Amino acid sequence: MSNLLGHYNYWIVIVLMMTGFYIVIARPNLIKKVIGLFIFQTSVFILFISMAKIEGGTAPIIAEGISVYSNPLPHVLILTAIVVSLATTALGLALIVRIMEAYGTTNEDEIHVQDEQD
Amino acid sequence: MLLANLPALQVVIPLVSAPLCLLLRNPRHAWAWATLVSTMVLAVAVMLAQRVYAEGTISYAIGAWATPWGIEYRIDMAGALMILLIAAIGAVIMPYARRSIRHEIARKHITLFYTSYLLCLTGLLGIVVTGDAFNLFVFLEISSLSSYVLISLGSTRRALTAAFQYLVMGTIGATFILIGVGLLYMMTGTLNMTDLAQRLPEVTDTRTIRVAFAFVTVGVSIKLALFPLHIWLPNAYTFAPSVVSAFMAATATKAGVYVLLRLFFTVFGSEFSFTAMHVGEILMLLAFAAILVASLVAVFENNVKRMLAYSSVAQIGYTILGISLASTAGVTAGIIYLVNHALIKGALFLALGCVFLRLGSVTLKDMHGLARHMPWTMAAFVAGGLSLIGMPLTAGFISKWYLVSAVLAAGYWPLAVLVLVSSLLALIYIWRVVEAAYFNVPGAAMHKVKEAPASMLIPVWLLIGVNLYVGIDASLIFSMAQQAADTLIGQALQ
Amino acid sequence: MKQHWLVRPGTIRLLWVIFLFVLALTILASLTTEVHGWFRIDGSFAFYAWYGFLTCICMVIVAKLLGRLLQRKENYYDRD
Amino acid sequence: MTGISAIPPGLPLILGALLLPLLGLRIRAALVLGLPLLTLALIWQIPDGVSLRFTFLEYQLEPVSGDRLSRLFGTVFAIMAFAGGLFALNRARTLELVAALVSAGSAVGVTFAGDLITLVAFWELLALSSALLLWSAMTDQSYHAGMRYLVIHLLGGVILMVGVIGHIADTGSVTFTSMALDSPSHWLMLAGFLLNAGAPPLSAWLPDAYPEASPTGMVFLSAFTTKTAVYVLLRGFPGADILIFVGLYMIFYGIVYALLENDMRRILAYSIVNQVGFMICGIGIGTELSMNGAAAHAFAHIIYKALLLMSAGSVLYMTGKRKCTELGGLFRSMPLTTACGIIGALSISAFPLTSGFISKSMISQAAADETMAMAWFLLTAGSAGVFLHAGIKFPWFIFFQKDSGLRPPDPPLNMRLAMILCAFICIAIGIWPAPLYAILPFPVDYVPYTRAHVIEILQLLLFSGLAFFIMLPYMKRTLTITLDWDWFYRWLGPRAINGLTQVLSRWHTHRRTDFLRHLGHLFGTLFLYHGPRGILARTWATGSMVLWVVILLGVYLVAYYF
Amino acid sequence: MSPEITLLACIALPLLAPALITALHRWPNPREAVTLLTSGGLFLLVLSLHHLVLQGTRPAINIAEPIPGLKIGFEIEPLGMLFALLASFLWLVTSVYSIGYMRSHHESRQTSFYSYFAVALGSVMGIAFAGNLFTLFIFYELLTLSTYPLVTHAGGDNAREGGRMYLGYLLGSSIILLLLAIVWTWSLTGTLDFRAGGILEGTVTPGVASLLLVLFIFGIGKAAVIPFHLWLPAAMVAPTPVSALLHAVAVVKAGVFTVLKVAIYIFGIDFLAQVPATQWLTYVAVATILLASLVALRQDNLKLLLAWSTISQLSYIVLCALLITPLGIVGGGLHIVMHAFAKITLFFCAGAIIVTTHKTRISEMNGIGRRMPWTMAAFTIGALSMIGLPPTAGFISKWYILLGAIDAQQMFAVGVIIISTLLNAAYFLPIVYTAFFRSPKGNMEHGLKDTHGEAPVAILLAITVTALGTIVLFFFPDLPLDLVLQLAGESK
Repeated sequence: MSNLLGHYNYWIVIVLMMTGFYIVIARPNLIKKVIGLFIFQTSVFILFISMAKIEGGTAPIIAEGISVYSNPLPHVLILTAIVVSLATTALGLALIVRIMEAYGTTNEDEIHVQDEQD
Repeated sequence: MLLANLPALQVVIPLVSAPLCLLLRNPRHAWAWATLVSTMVLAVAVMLAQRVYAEGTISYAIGAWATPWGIEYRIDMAGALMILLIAAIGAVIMPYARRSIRHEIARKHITLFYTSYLLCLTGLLGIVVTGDAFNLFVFLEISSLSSYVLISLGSTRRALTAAFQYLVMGTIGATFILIGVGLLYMMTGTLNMTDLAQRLPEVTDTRTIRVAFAFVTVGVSIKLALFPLHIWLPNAYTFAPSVVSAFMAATATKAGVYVLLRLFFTVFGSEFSFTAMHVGEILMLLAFAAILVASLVAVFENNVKRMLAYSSVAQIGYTILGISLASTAGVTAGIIYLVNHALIKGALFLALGCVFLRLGSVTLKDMHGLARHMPWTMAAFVAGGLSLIGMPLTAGFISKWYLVSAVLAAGYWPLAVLVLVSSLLALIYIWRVVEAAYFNVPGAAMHKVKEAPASMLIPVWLLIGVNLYVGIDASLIFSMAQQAADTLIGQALQ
Repeated sequence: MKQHWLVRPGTIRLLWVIFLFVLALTILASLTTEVHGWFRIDGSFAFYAWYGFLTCICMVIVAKLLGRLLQRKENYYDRD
Repeated sequence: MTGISAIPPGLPLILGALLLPLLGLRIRAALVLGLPLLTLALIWQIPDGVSLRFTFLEYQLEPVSGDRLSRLFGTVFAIMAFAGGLFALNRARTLELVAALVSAGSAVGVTFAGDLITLVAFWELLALSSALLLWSAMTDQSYHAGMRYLVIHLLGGVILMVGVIGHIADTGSVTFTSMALDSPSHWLMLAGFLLNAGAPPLSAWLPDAYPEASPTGMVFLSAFTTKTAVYVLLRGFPGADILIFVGLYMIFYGIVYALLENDMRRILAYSIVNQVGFMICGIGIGTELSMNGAAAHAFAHIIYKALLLMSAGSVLYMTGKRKCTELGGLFRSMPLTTACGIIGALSISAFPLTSGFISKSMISQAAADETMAMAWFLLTAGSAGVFLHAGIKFPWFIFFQKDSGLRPPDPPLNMRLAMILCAFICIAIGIWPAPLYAILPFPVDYVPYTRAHVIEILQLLLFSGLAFFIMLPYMKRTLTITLDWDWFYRWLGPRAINGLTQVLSRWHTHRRTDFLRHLGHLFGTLFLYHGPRGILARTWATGSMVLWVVILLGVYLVAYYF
Repeated sequence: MSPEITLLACIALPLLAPALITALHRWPNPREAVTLLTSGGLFLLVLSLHHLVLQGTRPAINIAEPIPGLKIGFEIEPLGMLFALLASFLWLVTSVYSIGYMRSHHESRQTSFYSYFAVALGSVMGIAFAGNLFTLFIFYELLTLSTYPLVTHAGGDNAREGGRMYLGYLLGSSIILLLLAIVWTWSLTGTLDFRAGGILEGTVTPGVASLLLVLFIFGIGKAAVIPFHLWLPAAMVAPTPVSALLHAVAVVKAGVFTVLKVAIYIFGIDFLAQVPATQWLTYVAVATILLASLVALRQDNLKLLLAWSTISQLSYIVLCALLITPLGIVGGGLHIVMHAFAKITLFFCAGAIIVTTHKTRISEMNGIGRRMPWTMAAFTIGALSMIGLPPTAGFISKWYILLGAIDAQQMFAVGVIIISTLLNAAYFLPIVYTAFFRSPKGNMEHGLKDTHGEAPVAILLAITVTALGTIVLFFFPDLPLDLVLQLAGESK
């Protein structure tokens, strides 16, 4: 039991990830899909950050009296990943704008219907 | 000095030139700039490949930070072959792009196109040269994001939805890889691939590593469009601008395969990947399905571009089939297949781009009697098609030959039959085009159609020429592929 | 139409008589030669006469019986 | 080795014949009569031994190789070609004459062939030209009969060829010499030879084919094929015991079937089988006397059978009728034909003073000398039977019997001349056998005309005659034919092949339809899933794609995690 | 010129000729002159090599090696020499014939016709002189592809249907089965060179060898062994010169030639004897001989009949290859030549009839021999040769086939050849009879009026040459015989 709860951070990650997936899979609205995707990515960030945390460690700033730091590398990486994720989201939304212009809807089902009629 | 920094230059040149390109508002200037850059990239790639061929694996520390703390660029034979391929395709399509892009993309977007193209090139080259797992993810995303843009520039609105779907899938795939890398880091504390390879064997029994492996496998499968995760590919290729289809087909999925080779062989080691995780069997099964299903779909397809897209899915299946054997012969065959298919599919998509330029359509019924009006284009298409089928004296034959003999050597003769049967399917779908273009009576609208401009034909025939050359003398590509395979499998043995 | 002399019944009767006479003559003639048979029975009296006569009768009968079995209408092979 | 003697004597006939269609009427006639005489001259200057040799394939061929036996047969073939030519002159189609002369040439070619390859070559040519001869009658019946004839003879030819090849493979020699029946290849050769001789079971080709030839054609046909076979048997298989039985079978087969027959020329065809039976029996006995007898009988038989067929041919030519039931009483208007027919009939029956008498008795004498009781008794009975079926039956039903009302005159001059020529030869040989005996293969010390022998033969024949007239009521002609072994290839064979091909084609059609239907189903199924709108090809919703990703990930995780 | 250069010239000449032919497409006479000169020149080139081969020289040259050990190279050995001589000579004759045929038939697209024809012949030369199985395979496929446009020359759905079948069968069988066999052989032995005595012995178990043999025999679809035979009747939609040269000589003979090469140089006769499948495949060949003849019996379309007869005759050669005796090889090699001359004559005649009378059915040909005596006389010679009667070439090859069968103690095969002889007679001779003996009156009833005469001179010339050739080869078979005997000597 402690094992299960001990890794509560994983559970958060998994829940977030599944939420994201669910939105991407189940919602026909493209914007919602992008949001779902974002949530999914965020779950990964949390995974990285949480695993960098060392109990009792502080921010990795060299200061006196402190010998335990959290691992700084994941933070760095995730900063990069967040940038990537933001870029993705931005691009996705930009595409949706174009799709809205071209199809007049952001509902994937309707888009599909229109495509079939072409 | 310059020579010593070649690995960095390989990536830095296109990376830096991309924003510069954005500053050039005039499409012609943007094109000239992109052409110049891609030529330089090719020059660098050739020099690098020569060095690797002569001296063996190159290791380069970015910013002189020593590994494993700094980011390492590491180019072995497989990498050299890949950068050569990517750079060459990138350079060859540039002369072609000018006319084709002017025809297919709105003028205001053209600069954007070349910028994205340079970024995409950066990403693909980066994927190959980097020796750092996280860096790999970054480059993967750079190439992916730019390719979403490239695809969305297609002339119909469906390009937008195709790009969007690709975006969703690509992001999930990349994120999976990221998760895998994160878990690996968690267990080993390093991101350098060589380092990872050395530390992993101690912890391979953990579930974390297994989970990491699962995520990585799925993520890579999405990127390289392995059945059944290939669904994004047909639309993306069909609705993208012709140049983009050619470029993507020749390089993007190939880079995906390269990532797979890198991770399975270099990082996890073939011992773990294939013996413990049985990924070989799974991949073989998926490859089998990919070859059969995609070939069949291609047979029924009436849109030639879509047909070629599905054919790409099948061809990826072949490549994976070779790799899944996890033997030197198999991996060699896989790599040769990868390179040759890049040459073939590049040429075919480019030829089809010529058709689209003149005809405005690439459906079979519009192509009736086309060969009389566009003889050189269609001849190139036929030559490429024969290569795709695997006719002797073409590159396609060489790759099929190695693949079949590798499969036979591994004792899977039913698979060899499958490869040959699907070659027959390839024959059928290529033949449908040939029959339409050569043996059908042209429609009335055909009169206005004339041959494509030389600037487009020359790149096409350049690729076809390489195809035929490889078909006659494959010793260079074979020795490179074999070295690459040896290095990949040899690393696992260390 | 006048009948040909050869087919007049009288002539035919005459021919029969002559024929039988000649038959008798050959039998008598065989008395004048010494019979030297190779196989005993062929040395018997007027062997050739009766042997020829009997075998011929046999052959006709055999043919007749065989004909019962094998004879078919003329167009047997040409039908259908 | 060189010079005239190296010319294959059959060659002028064959090549000359091919010229015929190109020539005018007079020259053609001269050629038809002249070529056989030229051949005769060539034959008589060929020395004993091989006079022409050359290499063909890997073998030494000896296409011209003479001895007494070949000269004897060559002579009679040449005479026959002349007489037949005379009979057919200006009456037969040019094609028929070409075919006739080619077949005569081939027959001569066979008789002088010193090696087996030449033999086979001329053998096949003989079969071909004979078929052509049949076809030149230009009737539907002759076409079908010709096809059957050809197929049977090609069968014989190829069996012979297999035998020859086997012989060459066994011995390495191509020379045609006498052989023992000690290997399968020799048996095959014997079979090939016997097929041409009209031996059982495939004897039916003869009465099936010959009577369908033109009136003139059958005269030629009767002479060459069977007698060539007799020649090769004489040379190749003298004294082979099995030939005695084969010969005896043929004798009685011929008699019985002839007795049942209605068609006049078919009667004569059966009697060919019967007569060849005597010869083959003689060959089987294998003594010098019996071989001489067989050879002499072949010589005599060719002439008198030609004579019989000429008379029958004349009747057919003048009346257009060929069935006993439709003929009769012709002696009134065709006296010469009747006389010649009777001379032929007497000859075939071996009446004293005719050619048959001096040849046939040699064979039964040989049987007696060898104390072959069964053979002797049967041969004697056969001799009686000959008179029964050919000697009396033929002239009786054609020329006498009832009056059919037909009053055709005697045939044209050339036909009459030909008949007279043959009749003359029959009688001449019968009266003066010495010249014939002189050219027989072995020295002859046989004296046919002893008082006892003459009386015995007269008894035998006359009492058979008595039997004929007594049994006449039982021999009423009917409009029938008699089944023979040919039933197998005329009735059963075609139906079997027809049935087979029909079954095959139906099976094939079924398979094809099945196949196409399955293919259609397969195609439909494939199209359903793979076609442009199929599940595997159409554009999926993003959600479904991602769902697949999740599913696949789940599968991997489950597989790897546990 | 050194022999090697001549060898290359033999292959290059016909492959390059289309350039000139296409360039001259506006001027028919010079265009046809190019075809004639090329074919004539090719024949002379090939002829100039044959003395060398008879002396035992084996000119050889390698031009490329795409994969280490996998060479594109040529080597002349007796069988290839024979095949090349045959094909080049008959090409010359067919060229004359084609000119007559195409012009009097007013065919369209004659330029492409002659071009593809030349390419096809170049492929045949490549097959004949191939120094290894790989090279042979390349030209084998090239031959298929280059003949497709010829098969579909007529255009229209019918031609397209036939062409699809042609292509489907030939490419399908060769890609799936033959290529598999070739790659397998390569992966077993590491070489594909033609070597006297074979390359497989000692490297495979009899079971695998059986499988390989089956793959080879069926994979070589051009040999038309049942069930891979249907392409041949389908290909009859082609113009007759194509049917004549390609489907009596070049394509089908390339198939059986390959079978012989595989039997002699890949398996080796001695090793073949140890392969269990040999016996089994013999039965397949025999079934092909008989069934195809039975089908031919029922044909009324003359060209189809000839096609089925070809299927039957091809299996003679396959049978020869499986007799596993040098004499069988001799028979097979000779039959390639002898059958070619006879069958091309027959096809020529069929084409002459089509051009002159527009008749394709035998039942419409009553009495045609009276109006076209020359043509039908040649047909008769061809027919006699098919049956194997002297004095025609068919007799010679039948002789050696039988010799081989007897030598191999295959009495079964002997029996089949006997039956097949009869069947050949049964379907060929009625045609001869119909042509010469049946009254043309029957045609009138069908509303057909016969006003035609003989075929055009060019056609007659070609027919005469091949018909005479059929007879001359009977009397002087030395050239082919010497070559095949040399071959048999080497394969012992």
